[in-house]
Amino acid sequence: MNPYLLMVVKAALVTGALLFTLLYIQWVERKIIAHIQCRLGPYRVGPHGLLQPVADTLKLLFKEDLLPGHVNRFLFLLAPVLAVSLALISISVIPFGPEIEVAGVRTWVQLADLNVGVLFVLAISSLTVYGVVLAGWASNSKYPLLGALRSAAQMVGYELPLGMAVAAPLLVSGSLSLREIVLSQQHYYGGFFPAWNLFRLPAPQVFGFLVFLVAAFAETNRLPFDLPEAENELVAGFHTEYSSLKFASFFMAEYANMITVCSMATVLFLGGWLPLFPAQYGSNYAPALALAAAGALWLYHGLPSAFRRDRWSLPAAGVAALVAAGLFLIPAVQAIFTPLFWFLAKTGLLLFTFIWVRGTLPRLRYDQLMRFTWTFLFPLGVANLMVTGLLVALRA
Amino acid sequence: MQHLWLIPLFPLAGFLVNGLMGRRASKAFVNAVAIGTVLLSFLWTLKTLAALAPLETPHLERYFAWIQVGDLRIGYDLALDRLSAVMLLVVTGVGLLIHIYAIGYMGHEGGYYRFFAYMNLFMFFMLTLVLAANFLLLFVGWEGVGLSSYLLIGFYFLRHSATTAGNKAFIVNRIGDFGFSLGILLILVNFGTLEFAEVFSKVAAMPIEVSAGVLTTIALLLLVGATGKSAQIPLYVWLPDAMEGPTPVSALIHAATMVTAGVYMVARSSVLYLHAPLALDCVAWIGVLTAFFAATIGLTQYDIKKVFAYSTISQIGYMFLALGARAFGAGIFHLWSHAFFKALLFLGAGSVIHAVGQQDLRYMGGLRRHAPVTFWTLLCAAAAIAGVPFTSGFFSKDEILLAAHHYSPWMYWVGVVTAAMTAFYVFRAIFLAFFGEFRGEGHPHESPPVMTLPLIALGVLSLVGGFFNVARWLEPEPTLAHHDTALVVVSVAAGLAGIALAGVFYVLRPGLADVVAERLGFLYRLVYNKYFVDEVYQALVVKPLVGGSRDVLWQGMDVEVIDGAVNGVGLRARGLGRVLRLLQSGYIRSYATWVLLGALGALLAMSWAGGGR
Amino acid sequence: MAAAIFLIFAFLAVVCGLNVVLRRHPVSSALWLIGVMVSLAVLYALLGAHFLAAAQVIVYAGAIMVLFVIVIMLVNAGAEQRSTASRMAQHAGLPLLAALLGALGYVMWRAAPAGKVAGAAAVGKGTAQDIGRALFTTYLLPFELASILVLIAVVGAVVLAYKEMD
Amino acid sequence: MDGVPLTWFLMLSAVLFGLGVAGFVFRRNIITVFMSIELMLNAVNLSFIAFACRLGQVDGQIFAFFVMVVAAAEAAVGLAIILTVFRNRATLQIDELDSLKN
Repeated sequence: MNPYLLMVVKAALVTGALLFTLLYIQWVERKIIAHIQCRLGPYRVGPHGLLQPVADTLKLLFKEDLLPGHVNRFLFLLAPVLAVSLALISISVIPFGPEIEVAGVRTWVQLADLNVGVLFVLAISSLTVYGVVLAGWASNSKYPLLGALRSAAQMVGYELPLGMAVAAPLLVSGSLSLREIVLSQQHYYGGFFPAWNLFRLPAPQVFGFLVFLVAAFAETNRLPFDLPEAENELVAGFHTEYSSLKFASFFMAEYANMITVCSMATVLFLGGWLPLFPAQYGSNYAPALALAAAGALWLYHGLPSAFRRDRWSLPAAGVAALVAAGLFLIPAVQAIFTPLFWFLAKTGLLLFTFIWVRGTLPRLRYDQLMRFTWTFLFPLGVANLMVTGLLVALRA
Repeated sequence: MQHLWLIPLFPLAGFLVNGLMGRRASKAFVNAVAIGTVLLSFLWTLKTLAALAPLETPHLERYFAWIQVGDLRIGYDLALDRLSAVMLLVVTGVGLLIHIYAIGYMGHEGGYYRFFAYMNLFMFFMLTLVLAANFLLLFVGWEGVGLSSYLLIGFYFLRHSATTAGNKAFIVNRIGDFGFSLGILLILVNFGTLEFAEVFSKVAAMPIEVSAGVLTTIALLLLVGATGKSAQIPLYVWLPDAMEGPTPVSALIHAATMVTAGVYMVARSSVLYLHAPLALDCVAWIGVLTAFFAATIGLTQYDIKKVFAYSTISQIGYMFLALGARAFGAGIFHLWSHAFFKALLFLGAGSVIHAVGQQDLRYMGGLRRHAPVTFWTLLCAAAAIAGVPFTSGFFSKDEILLAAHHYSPWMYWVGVVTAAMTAFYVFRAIFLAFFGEFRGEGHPHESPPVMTLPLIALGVLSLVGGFFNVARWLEPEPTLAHHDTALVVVSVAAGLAGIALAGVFYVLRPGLADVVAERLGFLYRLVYNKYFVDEVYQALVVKPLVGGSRDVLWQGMDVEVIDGAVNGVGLRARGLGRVLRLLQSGYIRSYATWVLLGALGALLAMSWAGGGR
Repeated sequence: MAAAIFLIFAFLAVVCGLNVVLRRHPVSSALWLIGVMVSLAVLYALLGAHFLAAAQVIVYAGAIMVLFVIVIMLVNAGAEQRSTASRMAQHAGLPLLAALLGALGYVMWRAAPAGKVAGAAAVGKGTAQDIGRALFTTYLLPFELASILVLIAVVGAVVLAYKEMD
Repeated sequence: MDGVPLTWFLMLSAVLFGLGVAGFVFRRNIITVFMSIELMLNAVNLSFIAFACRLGQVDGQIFAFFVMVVAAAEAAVGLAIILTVFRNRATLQIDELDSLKN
């Protein structure tokens, strides 16, 4: 098969999946937040509000595209493009799965494997600050400017602990290629305990993982670090002046960044697509089991549901889940999708954590935010890196 | 490898610690550092000597190249042979005792830490001097001890006389050092090396007709340095004034160790001197004259430290006499015993001064009862210097006088007369200080044990030090085969006569001395005023020099020519600057353009010179 | 392929560089400069220096230029005004620049007459391992000195900018 | 890389360097001038890396690395200086900062 064609197909698949996820993660977030706050969340558009993202997208598309008169037009337009494209680029080096064979074509479930993949992701993430900063500055208005300045300081400040946290598992794995990093975590201690970098000897990266996660919250401007768009003090921060599709772009960029950092965390600390326990304990059947359980649950809840609409939508979902579970029992499907399942499960868990934290924690004050990174997170990251380096050097 | 470098290093460390941190440290700390480092040096010396015994061949250790120019390599190399072993024992051993003594003597002085830092610095340089394996390193030590001597003479820097004395010592030494450095340069030019072993082997290999002129010049120039450092005629004038320093300094530097550096240097260069007989004759002449004249001056002085200072000059004259008489071993032997009894004399004098707060012998007296330990130990030292049989001074002086007689009989007789005078003035001082009635004010008291214990140790050494025959150790085959008993009896008798005369003048018939002095009249005044040498120097050397400097060098040369040239250059530079200032527009972009021009020039120069290929 | 990539990104770099110099507003200049840097990063990768390509983006574009942009925003720099205070630069600048470029071209033309292809031997030299090995063995001392330099720069920058917090 | 002559890289480097020089000499905003310096540094880095590639050595890349480090330090201090200047003089015009003349 023509390698370029293969690349195009893969790119299309990944982009499609990513866009779909971006569309629906907002729905998931709203639902989870709603349930944390004892609400129902979107419920009107489609079953369980499932069509809400589509409706939102349409709304944003058809709103009037305002271009305020006092802005720097070029930069004002450039900023959202920059933000969203940078957010999407990083995905290209993330390995979602191992080498698979589909219809006689062997390929990696990854768009591109750079031998400096980690550095590539870091480089791209270091550029994302421009989207925010330019947006704030080009708006030529005080709230966006303040938001942009805050954002720049915050992102620069948190990029350092992020870099430190990323460097430590690199030492443990001994490679800069994301694929190699995952492959290096392949074995199990005692035959069942995963040798993910989170647990891996000689230097378990527990602190590194925590530092990475906290810094990632800040890098993606998520609560409790969403100072740049703190609505009760800065209106909407750097994107106050933006509307319609340009506004949606920033929104999308934020979620894309979230997905990127969660994927990175999965690859760097949680063993990427590798299962939690080895195949001889039946890890290949875990997806089927999980889907079957979900299907059973939906059937159980859906059939006697109080809501009329649920009485058919939930069972339908349940049946679909059961069918998917059945598909997962086919060896060919299993071979391709089981790693993907594990990857998505881990990333999904992390994304859930992001949303969960947003629903739980209040926003920090700005000085607290800066002091936290410079006096606690960064030193912790450096200490973690040095201890890791020492332990790795001692073992070598 | 015996790590000889550790020996000088310890005092250097002590100097650094005390010098840098001593101001805030407690006295106990300063003591511990100062004494401890010297003690370590002493112990390391003993250990090294024990390891290298019997040290029949020199032991050389090379550390690193200090100067490397073309073929010339001057290393930081240390060497140890029997000669330097004797010096090492004297310097570290006597130095240690004097350091201990100084705890008590300096206990109430200001600048305590400074004193000990300087003392340690002196020890470092002295040990470098002694251990050096080449002339340049020796010169480093030589200059270094001069520096520390200057610092310590001027220790009481608030006293004008002390700073003047320090300057005098430094400047007079400079004259000697000038000659010394010329000598070293001549060695370098003629032999292409400064290493002792190489120089001496080349000297020995030199044919006599070539060597005579060159070697005599070198030896005489080195001798100039030696006379300066060892206070010999004509450069001895600084030593009496150097007594302005604290007494332990006088004992350590101006009696036991530093002033004998000249003797050590000549003995070290013995090969060179043996090939320059004329220079060696000069050494003998200088020695005998110095010994005699300094002894005569010592007869009349009333300041106890001055008496001993002239005695030191006189005794070093003896050593020079021995060197000149080709008896190098005897010279070093006398250096060895002299270190003990002269250090003891000074320390005892210090103890006396400590007791009465006074240096003038006329205001002492009767101290025998008040300070018995001081008295008895001083008596030991006096006996040793007077050559009372079987004390250390007896053996070494005996060796010297025998050698002198062999070399030139009249020098022997001068030596005997000097010995009599030596006995006289030392016992004069003893009798004036310890016998009769106390003539001063206040209540004299004995010194604390920390001072008396070193006195006792040195007293014992003064008595028995002569039984270790350094001369035989250094020169296993004696040059003098026969041992003339008659000569020994004569010299001992002269010494005892001097003691007896002193006893008659100052104990049995007090007042007789004044009568004699009056009778002698002019002669007495001449000697009492030290032959007016200082005044003569002042008139003949200092005045013309200062006047000439002021009128010719300062007003003429410096102000007119040099300042004129310098100011002229400055004026031209200002004029040029006034023009070039126009470049300094303050505009960064202009500067950038200039840089651009420069870069272009550099690029063109490079490509013109063939770069880029 | 390589030649095409080179031409594309060289063209981009020159265009961006021209804009850096020609744009009147500092922010625009800064953004175009980022363009230059990213193009150069691609060229570095083309030369096999992958690590430096990443470092170029992280350090230059991600750190240094962010600083520039922030400072431009802090001082709210507007478009620059023309001034002709420096006559030297005004009159001699352009000829000198032309001469410099000419000299550079001449030297290059003499040094590499024609057709010498940048060596293929280089591929694989430039991974993080290679750089790291060289940095921590041959260039250890400069590396440590550089770290001290950076520390000094941090302290210096804080001292210089501290007044703002009074 | 195969097919791309070293000279091309050097030409590009020279052109970018020239642009940097031009910016330095002709621009009036001190920040832009500063950025022009960065442009020159980048141009030189390109030469270094091209030579490193041509010679098959890693040393040139190390030089470029150090240039980056120095540039980072320089930017931090330089921008702090610019901020201070701006606070004191309220201008960024390079021609107005001429008190160091005569």
